[in-house]
Amino acid sequence: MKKTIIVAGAAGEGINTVERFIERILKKVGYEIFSYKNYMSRVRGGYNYSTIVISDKPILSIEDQADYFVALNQVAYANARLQLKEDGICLVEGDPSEEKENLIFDRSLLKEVSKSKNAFSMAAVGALLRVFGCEQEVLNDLNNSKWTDEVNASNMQAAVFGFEKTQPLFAPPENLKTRILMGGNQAVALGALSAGLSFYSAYPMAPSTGIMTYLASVEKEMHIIVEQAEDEIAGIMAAVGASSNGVRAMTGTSGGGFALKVETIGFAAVSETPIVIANVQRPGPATGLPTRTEQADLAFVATASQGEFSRIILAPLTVEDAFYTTFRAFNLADEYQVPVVILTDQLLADTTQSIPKFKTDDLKIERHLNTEITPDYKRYAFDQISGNRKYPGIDAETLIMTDSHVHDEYGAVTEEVEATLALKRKFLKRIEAIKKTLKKPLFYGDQAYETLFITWGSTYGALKDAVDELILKGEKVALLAFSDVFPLDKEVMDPYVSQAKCIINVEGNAMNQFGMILRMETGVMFDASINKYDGRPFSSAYIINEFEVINHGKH
Amino acid sequence: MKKTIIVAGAAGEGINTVERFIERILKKVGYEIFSYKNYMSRVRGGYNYSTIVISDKPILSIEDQADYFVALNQVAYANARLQLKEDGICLVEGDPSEEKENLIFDRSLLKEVSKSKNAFSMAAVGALLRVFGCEQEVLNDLNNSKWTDEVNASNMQAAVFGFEKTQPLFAPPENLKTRILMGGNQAVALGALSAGLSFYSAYPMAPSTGIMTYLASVEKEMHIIVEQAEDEIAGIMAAVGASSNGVRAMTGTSGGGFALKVETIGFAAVSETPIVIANVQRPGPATGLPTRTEQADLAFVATASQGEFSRIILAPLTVEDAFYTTFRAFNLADEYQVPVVILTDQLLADTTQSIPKFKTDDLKIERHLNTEITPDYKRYAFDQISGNRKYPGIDAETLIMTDSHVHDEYGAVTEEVEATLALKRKFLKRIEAIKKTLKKPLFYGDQAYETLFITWGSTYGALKDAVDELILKGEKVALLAFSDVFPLDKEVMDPYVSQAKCIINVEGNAMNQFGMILRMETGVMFDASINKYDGRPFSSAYIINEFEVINHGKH
Amino acid sequence: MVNINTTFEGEKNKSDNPFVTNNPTSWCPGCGNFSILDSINQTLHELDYKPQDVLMVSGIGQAAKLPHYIRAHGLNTLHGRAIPAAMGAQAANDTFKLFITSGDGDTYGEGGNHFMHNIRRNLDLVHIVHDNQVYGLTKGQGSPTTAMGQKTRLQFDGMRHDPLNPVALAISLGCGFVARSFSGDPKHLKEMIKAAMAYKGYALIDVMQPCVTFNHVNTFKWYKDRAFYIPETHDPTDKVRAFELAQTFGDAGIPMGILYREEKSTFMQRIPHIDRPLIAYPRKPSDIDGLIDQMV
Amino acid sequence: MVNINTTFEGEKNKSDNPFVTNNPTSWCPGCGNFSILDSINQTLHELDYKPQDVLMVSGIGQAAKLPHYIRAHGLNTLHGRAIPAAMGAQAANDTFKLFITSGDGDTYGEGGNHFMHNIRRNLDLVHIVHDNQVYGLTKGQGSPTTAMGQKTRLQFDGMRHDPLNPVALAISLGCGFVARSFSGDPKHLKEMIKAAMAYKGYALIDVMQPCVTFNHVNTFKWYKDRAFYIPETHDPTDKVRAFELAQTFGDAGIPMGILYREEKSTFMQRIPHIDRPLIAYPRKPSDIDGLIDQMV
Ligand SMILES: Cc1ncc(C[n+]2csc(CCOP(=O)(O)OP(=O)(O)O)c2C)c(N)n1
Ligand SMILES: Cc1ncc(C[n+]2csc(CCOP(=O)(O)OP(=O)(O)O)c2C)c(N)n1
Ligand code: SF4
Ligand code: SF4
Ligand SMILES: [Mg+2]
Ligand SMILES: [Mg+2]
Repeated sequence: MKKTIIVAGAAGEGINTVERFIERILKKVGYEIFSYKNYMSRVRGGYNYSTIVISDKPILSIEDQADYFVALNQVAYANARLQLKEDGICLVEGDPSEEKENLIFDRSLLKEVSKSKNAFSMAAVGALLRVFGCEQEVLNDLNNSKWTDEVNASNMQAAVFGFEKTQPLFAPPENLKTRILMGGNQAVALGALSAGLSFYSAYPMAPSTGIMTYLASVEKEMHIIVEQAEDEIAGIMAAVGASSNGVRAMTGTSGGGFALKVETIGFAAVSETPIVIANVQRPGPATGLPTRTEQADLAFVATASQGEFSRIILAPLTVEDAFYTTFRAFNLADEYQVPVVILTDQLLADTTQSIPKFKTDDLKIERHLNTEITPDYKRYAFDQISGNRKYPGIDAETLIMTDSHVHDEYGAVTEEVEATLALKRKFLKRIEAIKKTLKKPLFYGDQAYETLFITWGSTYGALKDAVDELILKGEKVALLAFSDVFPLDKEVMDPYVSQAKCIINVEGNAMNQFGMILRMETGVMFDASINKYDGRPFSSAYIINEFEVINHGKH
Repeated sequence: MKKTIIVAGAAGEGINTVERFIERILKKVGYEIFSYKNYMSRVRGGYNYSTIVISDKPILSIEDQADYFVALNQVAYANARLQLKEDGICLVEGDPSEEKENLIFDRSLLKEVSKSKNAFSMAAVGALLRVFGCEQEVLNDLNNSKWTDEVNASNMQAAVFGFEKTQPLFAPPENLKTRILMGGNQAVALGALSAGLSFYSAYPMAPSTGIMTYLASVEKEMHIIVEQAEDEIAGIMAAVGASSNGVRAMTGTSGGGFALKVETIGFAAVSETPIVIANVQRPGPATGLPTRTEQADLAFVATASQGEFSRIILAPLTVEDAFYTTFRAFNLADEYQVPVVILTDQLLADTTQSIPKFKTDDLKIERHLNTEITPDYKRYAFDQISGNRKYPGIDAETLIMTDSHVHDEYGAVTEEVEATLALKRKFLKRIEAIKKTLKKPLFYGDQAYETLFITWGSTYGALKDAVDELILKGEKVALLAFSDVFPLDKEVMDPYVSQAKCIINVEGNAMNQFGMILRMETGVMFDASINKYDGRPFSSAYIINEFEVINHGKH
Repeated sequence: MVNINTTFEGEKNKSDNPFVTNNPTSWCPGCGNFSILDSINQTLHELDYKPQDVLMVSGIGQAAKLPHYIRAHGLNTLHGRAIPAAMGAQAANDTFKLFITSGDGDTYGEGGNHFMHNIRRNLDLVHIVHDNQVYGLTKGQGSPTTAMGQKTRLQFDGMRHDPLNPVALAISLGCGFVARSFSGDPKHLKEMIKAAMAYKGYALIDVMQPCVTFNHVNTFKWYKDRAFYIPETHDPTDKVRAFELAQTFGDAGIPMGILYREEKSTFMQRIPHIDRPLIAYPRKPSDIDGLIDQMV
Repeated sequence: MVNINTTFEGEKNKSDNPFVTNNPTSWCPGCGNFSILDSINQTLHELDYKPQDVLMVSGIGQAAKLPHYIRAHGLNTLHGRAIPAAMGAQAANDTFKLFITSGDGDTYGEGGNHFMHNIRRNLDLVHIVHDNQVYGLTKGQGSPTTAMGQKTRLQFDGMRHDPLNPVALAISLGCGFVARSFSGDPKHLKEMIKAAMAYKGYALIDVMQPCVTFNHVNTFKWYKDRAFYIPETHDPTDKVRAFELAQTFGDAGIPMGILYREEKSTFMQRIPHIDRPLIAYPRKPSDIDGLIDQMV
């Protein structure tokens, strides 16, 4: 069972509230949830919608078309048919006199029942909860502590009205009641916190702001400092400054803000100061589409900043993975004393998903420090590929110089040929060491695959759902999903290429950035590609369709 | 005939003056000149030197070891033997009592002859000019209008003293007296001026500052505006602002400053505002080696800024090419309304070379504008790959919106799927059009080559000299030098690959950035590479040596 | 305070005002931005400007969308970067009446360095800062002008930075026209825009602009209750007095009007070798021949 | 002016001063930077600091090389970026005595935005600006403090921008300790450094520093002839008077000493939930379990 609800209306009309109530309660009664916000770059008005997929099995992507469509205004109602499946149902407020389809909530009746200005949306919530088999008592959860009792009471009346208007069609599965609802930005923030993040400084920028907002909301509880910087340059430089004094520090932004951090990334690299940077991608170039999604910053991030040095790019595959990958990012940054970029996107940021509780028992913070008093300590020893780090104050004696030039092993500026070569060779060796440490790609699908899909980051979700469906249809397909996208090990593709009759690269951009890097690093060419670059996320249906076009082309 | 002079000493001791006198006069009497400054990131003191190669045939690279070494101080003297050929001669000031080698200028005698504090260096100039067969009258040119008559007179006395100390060994060739002495930064500046540059705004940064300084020095004469910006972001944004109002505009910097310009490059791209940006590379990461050379920003520049768009990167091969390539840059920027990066480096910037006068007759400024009154003009027509540009005020009627978002054909912000796709597809088409327009690589060498060297930018100089020498040695070698390095046409390598038994990539970095892009774009792999990344430029001797190591490895 | 007009008073002559568009805005109903837009529209129309004479430059933010809502030339750049873009635009062609319309975050936050240094250049333009003391477009974080201790959608326990005093800052930088106005008083605002347009040089108008969605402290009423017109006795040419007056803000009252005025040469006047718009110089490749000949 | 000491007066007790290094500098002989370095060295030694207690932060420039010439912890960042690096460093561990030593271009030019906003944060540090009114390391371009009309190695016909008045600017931003000193008067300079170190909050010392190589206008003599000690009658707590005094510069005389002083809570004091150095909090993955449990 898998059903999709779309809640549509204008910014400020309460889409998020409806979404949150539905998600929270249906998760609580045992459903799996996967939802995504599709919204415009504005504060009020416009046309926004949230897509909520509800199932008894884990889901990793949204569907473009809904079974239930809640139309919060007339524009939404006009769109309903385009976004509904053929047998889908539209929930809408109306006058009995008007010709409306499907489930109409009589405006005057509603007014009688509830004084809430959100009467219709609350009624829709009630109606849907019953459809999914909830007992009436769950409506007690439709409380928002930020609202007055009066508002909560009239909301409840409307919900009851809606509840009574429908019949249960589905029964909640009996499994996963200890799951948590999690968004991608929040998962990154929690991953960082579990890794011991102490300092986060950033400048607001959609769709990354949620990381900072969540961290700020727990600033006191977690004894951390969250600082809104004056600009993105300050955001990263302050984080590097904090890290140079020993705490785990992070910054986050989207592509335009990342652009401003580029010089400091090189500083972190040459000064060997660990730093974690989240780039939550949105479509560019420049201001682009501030609230939409794309995976088009990979090539940029992989080579950003002058000169040559070692860095790591991690692109979480799912909301859950965003937590564990961010945790890993900090250990890797400390181990190799390099910048680590967490490359997510608006899709992941604005996805909410039911997932298992994070297990923190198995996680281990590894700082790779040298806390002993070490005579003649060399902060930048040329043979030190990982670990052995000291920062000011770590012991009572050692003086630390953090420097941005080519320097000697102590950090003193030098222009000598030997030091220049030694520094560069150290970075090259470090890259090789990192390649061996990073996680191998995730393989999923038919072991006897003929077609191998390649993907990275959040596109994994829709692709995995597509692979499941294709296998059901009898196709011999599998996927290879990279979370650790850079640097790539030369041999990473070796176990997979010989078997594949056709390699299809799937990514959310037009230029196949990952596919090209893979080709550059491993020589493996893809035979075809499936791309999306309209600012909207992949759905499994889209991938299946494109796959069929490719296959058709071949026959 | 080819002889090398090195003038060495501390910053502030007059290396540049000696170099300039020698170059200017030897060029005037008919020699070919090629010189390069090797200097530290400091204002006074340290160890700096200029290498001047003098020949009767054009030369394109320096030699590491000199025939004549002018030691301006004791540190330089101590280095002399390391930088001299076995039979090389060191010119040095000394007391007859001290044990000094080679050509010693007696300090007390010099003091008698001249009161100049630069007596020794002027004497060395005089001595060398005679060695190269100059008549004594050329010493009259040893005047600097910025100095007093008195200083010039005592300098002359010292020069005569030196002149009389030596004998002519070489005779000036009788050819190229109308050549001009030109530096790489100046050539870029002149290329821009010939293209009609009106506005240059930048922030000082070695080794790019010379472009701005030269332009500022002719600001009045050329009726242009040269503006020192408050930072690099302002530098490029002001240039884009100026260009959006119709004038040809440019900015320049080195890698660290380029990093700060990255966001605005995306703005120029999405707003389709032509802009030319010089990145005069120095070694990174971060502050790196401020006054040294490297070719390690190519990958960075090729993908800098979020999202996907069209851009052009041109890397002049020589000082002369820097002029013509910069001229082309402006026409290309206007034709395709894209950012064009001129990627040079400290080697080219601090090279001075005798070259033929630039021929401006054959050059044509092509603005690709639409100056007609056009009803319903679409600034961003989705099918407009090149040309048809209007800017505010170009006609009395058309209103122009220059915008940084995804926009419709008029520049109005939109989030529509159709416009998003149309914009992206336009950029993709533009890239294909650009690929067909760009200059093919320069082929040079033995038509029956077995080894094909591949290079780009300023490394061409040393490689060409190496190829000449290797051919003389009987090797079957040739080179392919790319000035137009990005985007690369898929087919560009086709005519060359089948014949080559061995492809050797030669570039001034450790990671073979160009070789990797070439591989990514064309699939052509190089078999071996010759790299230099110690901050110092290639010499032909270095390349030949590495070539022999590679060849040896194969046997 | 007097004369609080509705934010839509301009509507009456919209029909014959060539600057007015029918473009839907993406501003929230009730936002102070509407009245700023109307005031600009009306002033330009009253002064008989044509859309072709005007160039509106902005960065990114709610305020910065304004160039899309007016019929004129537009240059909508990046967050924080309106000012250098305007500098280049003016250098290229100084025949346009140049406006910057941008937010407090855009101007004083991300763009702070450009603000400082272009006042020093004395660009000739009218810079209207929609100062809602909040980041609107990114949904309610504190801006440089948000008061210390004020709670926001990000600063849950209140701001921890001293607020920036933009008018005192501008005076200290030598800005030659420093004024404050209020989106809730379009008559005054139009007056200020007119005075700023008449001034040759960098004319800053910091406009108090209620953000009805994200700033529930600095509301229309909050501004209205505190704002007062600067008394005629104030001598706007006295820099020290102006600085003193600029210290008054918040509960102590908010002075509205021209705080400081000083005549000085403008950006383009300081480049005397350019005697016409830069775009008007004819150029050809052989222009450099003279330079080359000097090098032989 | 009185008491112009040689720039090398500190040499005498170099041998037992743990801050003093034998590192060769890359400064020009006769440069004002030497005396600033000496004054810092001596002050720290006189106040009994240990190298391990001190963190010197800088950007890039001639002045910014200073951390390489002193025995202490160092953080030599990027051009213009010393201040945010210092902010992060202080957030992480506020037990060090924190200094920023950087040039006028670094601080007021490239780094201007950070200067503005970190004064608002009131970091607790001593910021020594080596103000030679020129870009030294890049060989002589005008800096934000170079006078209008002054010719440079880039501005062949003279500067076209009004010079920035750094002390007036700092006062307008609410900087709580604003002083000016002179590298040619190490006694005064040390006094200022001591006062700045004693002050809790952002302490700015703009130091007149002759650049013997590139600035032939603002020479040692030029400064010496114009500088005067601020009279005792000046009340440094009066912001308006301080602003007025700050207007005096150049031929009208250059006031040296503390122009403005105001006590206010510092950056870290404004974060009361952090009650020890951030680095001292123990952290483990399960710290988040409480947050997760709330989500079920
Ligand atoms: C480089 C960059 N950083 C951040 C953003 C995100 N951003 C857009 S508008 C804005 C702030 C808006 O505040 P303000 O300038 O006060 O304008 P308002 O929306 O309040 O009118 C921010 C941070 C961006 N677009 N670009
Ligand atoms: C991003 C960046 N831009 C420019 C430079 C080049 N640069 C180095 S120091 C400097 C200016 C130095 O002036 P100032 O800060 O006054 O220091 P001074 O050398 O005068 O002490 C500049 C422009 C750089 N290193 N990095
Ligand atoms: S968010 Fe605030 S400033 Fe932006 S449009 Fe809405 S009310 Fe106006
Ligand atoms: S260039 Fe000027 S500031 Fe730099 S060291 Fe030399 S004298 Fe000092
Ligand atoms: Mg605002
Ligand atoms: Mg300076």
